[in-house]
Amino acid sequence: MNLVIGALVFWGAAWWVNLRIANGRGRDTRAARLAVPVLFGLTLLVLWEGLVRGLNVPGVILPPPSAIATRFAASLPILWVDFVQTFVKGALSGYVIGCGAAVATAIIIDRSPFLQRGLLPVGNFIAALPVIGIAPILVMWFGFDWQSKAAVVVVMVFFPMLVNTVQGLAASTAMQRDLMQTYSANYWQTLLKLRLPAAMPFVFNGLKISTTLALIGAIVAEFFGSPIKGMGFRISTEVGRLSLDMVWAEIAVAALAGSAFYGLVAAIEKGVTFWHPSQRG
Amino acid sequence: MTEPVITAEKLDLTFQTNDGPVQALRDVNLTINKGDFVSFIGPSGCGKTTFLRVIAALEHPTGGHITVNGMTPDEARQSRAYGYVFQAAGLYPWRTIAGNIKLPLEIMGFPKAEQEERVKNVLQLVDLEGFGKKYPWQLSGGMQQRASIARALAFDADILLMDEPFGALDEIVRDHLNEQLLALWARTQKTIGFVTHSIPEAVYLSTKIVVMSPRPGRIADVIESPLPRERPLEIRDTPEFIAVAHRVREGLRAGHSYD
Amino acid sequence: MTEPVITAEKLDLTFQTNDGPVQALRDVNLTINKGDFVSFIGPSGCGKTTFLRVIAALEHPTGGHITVNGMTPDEARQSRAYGYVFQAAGLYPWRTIAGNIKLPLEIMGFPKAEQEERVKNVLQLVDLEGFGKKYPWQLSGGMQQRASIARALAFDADILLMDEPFGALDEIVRDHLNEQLLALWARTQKTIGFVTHSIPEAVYLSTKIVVMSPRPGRIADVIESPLPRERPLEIRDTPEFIAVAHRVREGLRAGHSYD
Amino acid sequence: ADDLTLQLKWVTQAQFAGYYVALDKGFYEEEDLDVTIKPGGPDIAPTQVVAGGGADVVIDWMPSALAAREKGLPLVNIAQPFKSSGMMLTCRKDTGITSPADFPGKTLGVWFYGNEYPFLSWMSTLGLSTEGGDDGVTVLKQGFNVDPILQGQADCVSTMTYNEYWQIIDAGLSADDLVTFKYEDQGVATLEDGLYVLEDKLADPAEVDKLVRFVRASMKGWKYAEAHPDEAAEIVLENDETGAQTEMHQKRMMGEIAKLTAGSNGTLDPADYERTVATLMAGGSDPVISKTPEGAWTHAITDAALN
Amino acid sequence: MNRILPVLTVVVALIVLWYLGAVAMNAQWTRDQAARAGQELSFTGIVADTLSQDRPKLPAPHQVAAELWQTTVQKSITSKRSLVYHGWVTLSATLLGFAIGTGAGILLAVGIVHNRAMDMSVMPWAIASQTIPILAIAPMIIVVLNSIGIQGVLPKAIISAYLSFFPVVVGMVKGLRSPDAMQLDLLKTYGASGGETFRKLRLPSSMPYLFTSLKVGIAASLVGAIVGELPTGAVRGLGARLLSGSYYGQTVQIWAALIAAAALAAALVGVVGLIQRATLKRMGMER
Ligand SMILES: Nc1ncnc2c1ncn2[C@@H]1O[C@H](COP(=O)(O)OP(=O)(O)OP(=O)(O)O)[C@@H](O)[C@H]1O
Ligand SMILES: Nc1ncnc2c1ncn2[C@@H]1O[C@H](COP(=O)(O)OP(=O)(O)OP(=O)(O)O)[C@@H](O)[C@H]1O
Ligand SMILES: Cc1ncc(C[n+]2csc(CCO)c2C)c(N)n1
Ligand SMILES: [Mg+2]
Ligand SMILES: [Mg+2]
Repeated sequence: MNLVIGALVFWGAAWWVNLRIANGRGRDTRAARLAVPVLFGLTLLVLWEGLVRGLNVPGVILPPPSAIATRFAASLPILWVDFVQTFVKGALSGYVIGCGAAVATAIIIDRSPFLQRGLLPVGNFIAALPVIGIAPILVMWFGFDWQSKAAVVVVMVFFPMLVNTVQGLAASTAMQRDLMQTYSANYWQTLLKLRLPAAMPFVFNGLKISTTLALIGAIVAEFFGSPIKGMGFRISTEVGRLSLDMVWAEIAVAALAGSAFYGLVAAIEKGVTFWHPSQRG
Repeated sequence: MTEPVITAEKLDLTFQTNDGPVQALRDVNLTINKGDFVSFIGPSGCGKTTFLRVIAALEHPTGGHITVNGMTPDEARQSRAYGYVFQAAGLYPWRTIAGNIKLPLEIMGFPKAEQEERVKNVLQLVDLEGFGKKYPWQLSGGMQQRASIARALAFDADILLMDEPFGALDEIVRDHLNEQLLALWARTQKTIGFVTHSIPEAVYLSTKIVVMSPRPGRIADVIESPLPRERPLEIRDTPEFIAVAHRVREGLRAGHSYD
Repeated sequence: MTEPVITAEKLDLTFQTNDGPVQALRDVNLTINKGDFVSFIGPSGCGKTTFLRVIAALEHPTGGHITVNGMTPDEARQSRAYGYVFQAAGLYPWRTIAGNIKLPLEIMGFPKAEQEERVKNVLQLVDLEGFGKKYPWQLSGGMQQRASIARALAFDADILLMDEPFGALDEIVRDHLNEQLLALWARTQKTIGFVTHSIPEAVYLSTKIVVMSPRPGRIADVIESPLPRERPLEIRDTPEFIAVAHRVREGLRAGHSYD
Repeated sequence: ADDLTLQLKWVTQAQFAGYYVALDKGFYEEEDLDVTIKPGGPDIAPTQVVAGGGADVVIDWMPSALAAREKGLPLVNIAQPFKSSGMMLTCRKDTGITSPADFPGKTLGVWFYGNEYPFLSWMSTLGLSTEGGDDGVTVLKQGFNVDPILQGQADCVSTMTYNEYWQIIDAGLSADDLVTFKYEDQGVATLEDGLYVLEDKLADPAEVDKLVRFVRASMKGWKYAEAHPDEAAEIVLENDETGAQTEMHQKRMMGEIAKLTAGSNGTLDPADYERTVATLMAGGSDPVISKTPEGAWTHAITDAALN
Repeated sequence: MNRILPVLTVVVALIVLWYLGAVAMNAQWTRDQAARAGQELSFTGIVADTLSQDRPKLPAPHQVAAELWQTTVQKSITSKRSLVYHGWVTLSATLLGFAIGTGAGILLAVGIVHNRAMDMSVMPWAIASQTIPILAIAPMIIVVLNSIGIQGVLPKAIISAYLSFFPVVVGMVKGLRSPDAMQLDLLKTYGASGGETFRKLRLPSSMPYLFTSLKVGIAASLVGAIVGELPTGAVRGLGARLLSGSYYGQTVQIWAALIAAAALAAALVGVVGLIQRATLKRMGMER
């Protein structure tokens, strides 16, 4: 009980500190912007630890963060192997193929409003197919190794990416396009020098959404058959073995990798679309 | 000096919209000579922009006839006859000022060295030396508008078409740019078509003022300016200036409804 | 008629920005009397908007002293002293014209019946009877701007502050609204603070013209207009008008850099 | 009536016919029990459900129960309706496999999620690495169905005599196209579907009484099912809420299941238990359980229920 | 109207591709079977067989259509074999989860907009929370909720709420922040309170954003409900159909359930779209 109360007190104290920082003078500094969420995350962990220990929740239901951290540190080689299998081979390759194909498709159908009008609603329909249904099918088609995981990722990211790119290609203003016309610019010149750069904020929007989809898709696909490595494989087998600490260690890897991936794409976005008002701040 | 560059005869243009046809231009007849500075003035929706776009082959008339340098507007465009300046500067935010000015040069396939050369020249012409490496949003509105004029000048088009280029600027900056534009026109001897809402601006700049009236867009009056080509800002307080301004205002008032 | 409504003494205002402090106002001294129509004119960035915002308690000076009706601006705001009109009409698109005008009345807790009454009155005042049930985007720009003036008038504020209210409109519509504004001012005897970029507009409307100059924002000249309160549009072609305009232009030119 | 929740190891099918028969025929009611049967599935670990208090009794395989016990979850076997193991490895004949000696270099499909222990024990008895390579086997985590062998992605897949094997046959391969290796025959059989509860339940006489009644009624259900396989299959079908099971498949499954339950009256045979433990501990460097379990089973319930 | 023809064209093209794919992917099995039986098959024989297999690698469109027809129209809707019945089960969890997720999302957004500390601390973690594979933790959520006595549709709804709250938070924060400085200043000149600013300005301005994210959210909710069905024994609902089809290699059943799920998603998004148009129209924001 003391632990529970302790955790709650910590929570209150941390919240107070956060309020002070957030409303204080240095609130726009980089340090404050880092400290506040970190402190908040820390609070969540302390609360979790305190509740699990204080209420004697069995470790086979929900292990405390400390146990997860211990397990994490002890299992680095396995976690690494799983990470490579799922993230690098499955998610990343699927992400690149899926996003690349979507951009290419968007450019191809860009010249045909007819195709766009037809393809986008159908695309939205296909995008609504639940992964859990698609994954077993693709595992059956593409085998057990990372190829089928990449295929699932391709299917998941393709349509959000396509929709965003098509929207982006339409984002240049009529005036900007007219300007190109007064120069008698041809289709490719207009595409390269105007419409693609103007589309970048939208393209990156799609790329950002796709980062989380990619990782989740790759992990979920492993539930439906895999070699005996990979994050999804580990999660599903270790639940059955009641090694919940290992499961959470993998989830932590997923969350870290996913957030880092998102952060990386967001950073590239900042570099590429530096000119966009939303990036100029 | 009086050879015609643009001749429009019985020009009609009707847009097909969802709410039925909109007649934007009706029976427009006009001749613009080489070296003219022609202003178009008229209430909103009277077809000023549309007429400029027809000249630049961005719209095609549904009736009548127009020639530019003896060619059709489309052919004239192919031969790079137009520099077009829009109301908003419309610089591409992902290119530097120099990059923006280079844009038409790249498209028209000028050699790299010449591109640099021309960028340098026009930057000087519009008083923006040293700003080539800046991005558009780092410049004030007036500077952006000058850059967009530089962009239109860079490839030496015969005809400069400007659609309310200074509409978004404050009056002082506007006065200043007007002076500069006159100087530039004097130096380059270009033919200029200029759309504006401001009576003093039209009178101050033009050799010929075309007053238009709406619904459908027609030419209500064409005023040949009696003012000399040399025009200090003070000319605006002279009786000749005020007389011309008065005639323009009368022409406008005639065809105007207030909403 | 000469009791002071607004007095500013040695007003300073410095913004703290990421690039260091920006001094927007420096040593501003000004008295505005009841019933005055005061225009503020000056190049972009000279602090016109900032000064208006200080009066309305939207910014707080970092130095000096300002009173409104003998109170601080904050107190004056609590006592509903201000009607503020922004450059864009800024009507809420999800409310009808009547609903927009009702907005301040709802917030200030007027009884329902009185709200309707007042909406009716101000719609009449700005010549918009019959448009109460329309949505803003169903109206032209000029009509929207009139609605936003009606909104500011609805709760009978003593002081009307207008920040470039007609900046986005074309000259003819603008002339028309200027006439209406003068008529309205004559009828209601309000004190008006008016920001503009247009010299003719400032001269045509004001009893007092405040010319400002930038970096940091100071008052360069205060011109008491010799024009009568009755002002037909034609007054703009009179020598008195042209003289005042000339003085304003000189004042502006003095403190201006062209970017 | 006393409430009792039973968590199955897998979806509603004839594998669990005894319990459904007992429910349907009112055997539980006769014992004054109100039994809820929760179907399982690929995402459900019975051990975790019982740990979370979601069920009073769970059906699980002994390897997984013992492994959980070593993890600190005190599961106790209170009855063992299944005498023999139904697990086997089914291979395509055209892969050239005729005996376990042919396994090296082959790809084998295995169920995980707590079902992998018998296989791992077998491989370590054979001395085969599961990391692939020429002298080991490549292991795939087999999904829910037998597609890998049909699509040729695996040389062998795990099957149960009563279920997946017949799915392969139904899919169009004939028994002649296949080679099967029963765990029973390979001497690595481990006990399957047993009834498990948490240790602390056994300390409470009221709970013990409930369990006794439950086991008695369940075994009555099993014996009824063995005697009337077709009726039992019908009952299972009625209880299948997914509506995905077919009559033909369930009747055939019931026939196969009857063979596995035949030798048991519900009492755990300590010899079977010892054999299971020995198999699990034999796992070379990485055994499934590392020390002999204590108190992992009891006859207290079956003794009271069946005598 | 001018959308129908293009969509039909694309659908027809897709179906043609689908048939070709079915023939190509199922042919291997047909040939193997023939070889095993020692038969020679003509080309038409192969094509005919590939389009009528029991467990095809890719079922032909007409097989899926037939299955859909049988399991929707020809079965009583209370039957366990009726997709309508399973669809309803999923739908109820979806709607409950959507309601919870939307409510939580809006509350969180209000908190974020009005409290800087919340803004700075919650947003990064909300993003991180979406990188956690829900399918992995769904079983644990179910077990944990079970251990504190929560059963039935609620656990499913909570998983579905977890997926739908994020788009709502993001959209709503954007929406509540969409009023520009001028609109906010206007209310200040009236001396309006924070509550009035919220009711009269922020809330109405956020509506278009809210609806856009509700469309994303309801589709996510459906996915969540389907995921949530798996660890509860997968006995009822479209998720159960998908999974039991998967257990038994019933590809036709999987595809039918998949199409049904996508159709349900499309219908839900469509309904939200209709509500959006009606609401915005009433608010005068739809032109
Ligand atoms: N692409 C178009 N489709 C349909 N109608 C159009 C189109 N472009 C212009 N119009 C209509 O043609 C008429 C003339 O428009 P135009 O833009 O030439 O007016 P303008 O004189 O430039 O007005 P402004 O001063 O507001 O720029 C207007 O009624 C306008 O609504
Ligand atoms: N919130 C702010 N933070 C920092 N600097 C500001 C802020 N508001 C205004 N400034 C700066 O203060 C100076 C005066 O600005 P102000 O908006 O009052 O000018 P203005 O005369 O209204 O110009 P314009 O004619 O362009 O509207 C400018 O240099 C501007 O950049
Ligand atoms: C993902 C997955 N995990 C385990 C099993 C194995 N399993 C547990 S109980 C049982 C009896 C069923 O027929 C079987 C086969 C499976 N099939 N799929
Ligand atoms: Mg125009
Ligand atoms: Mg301003």
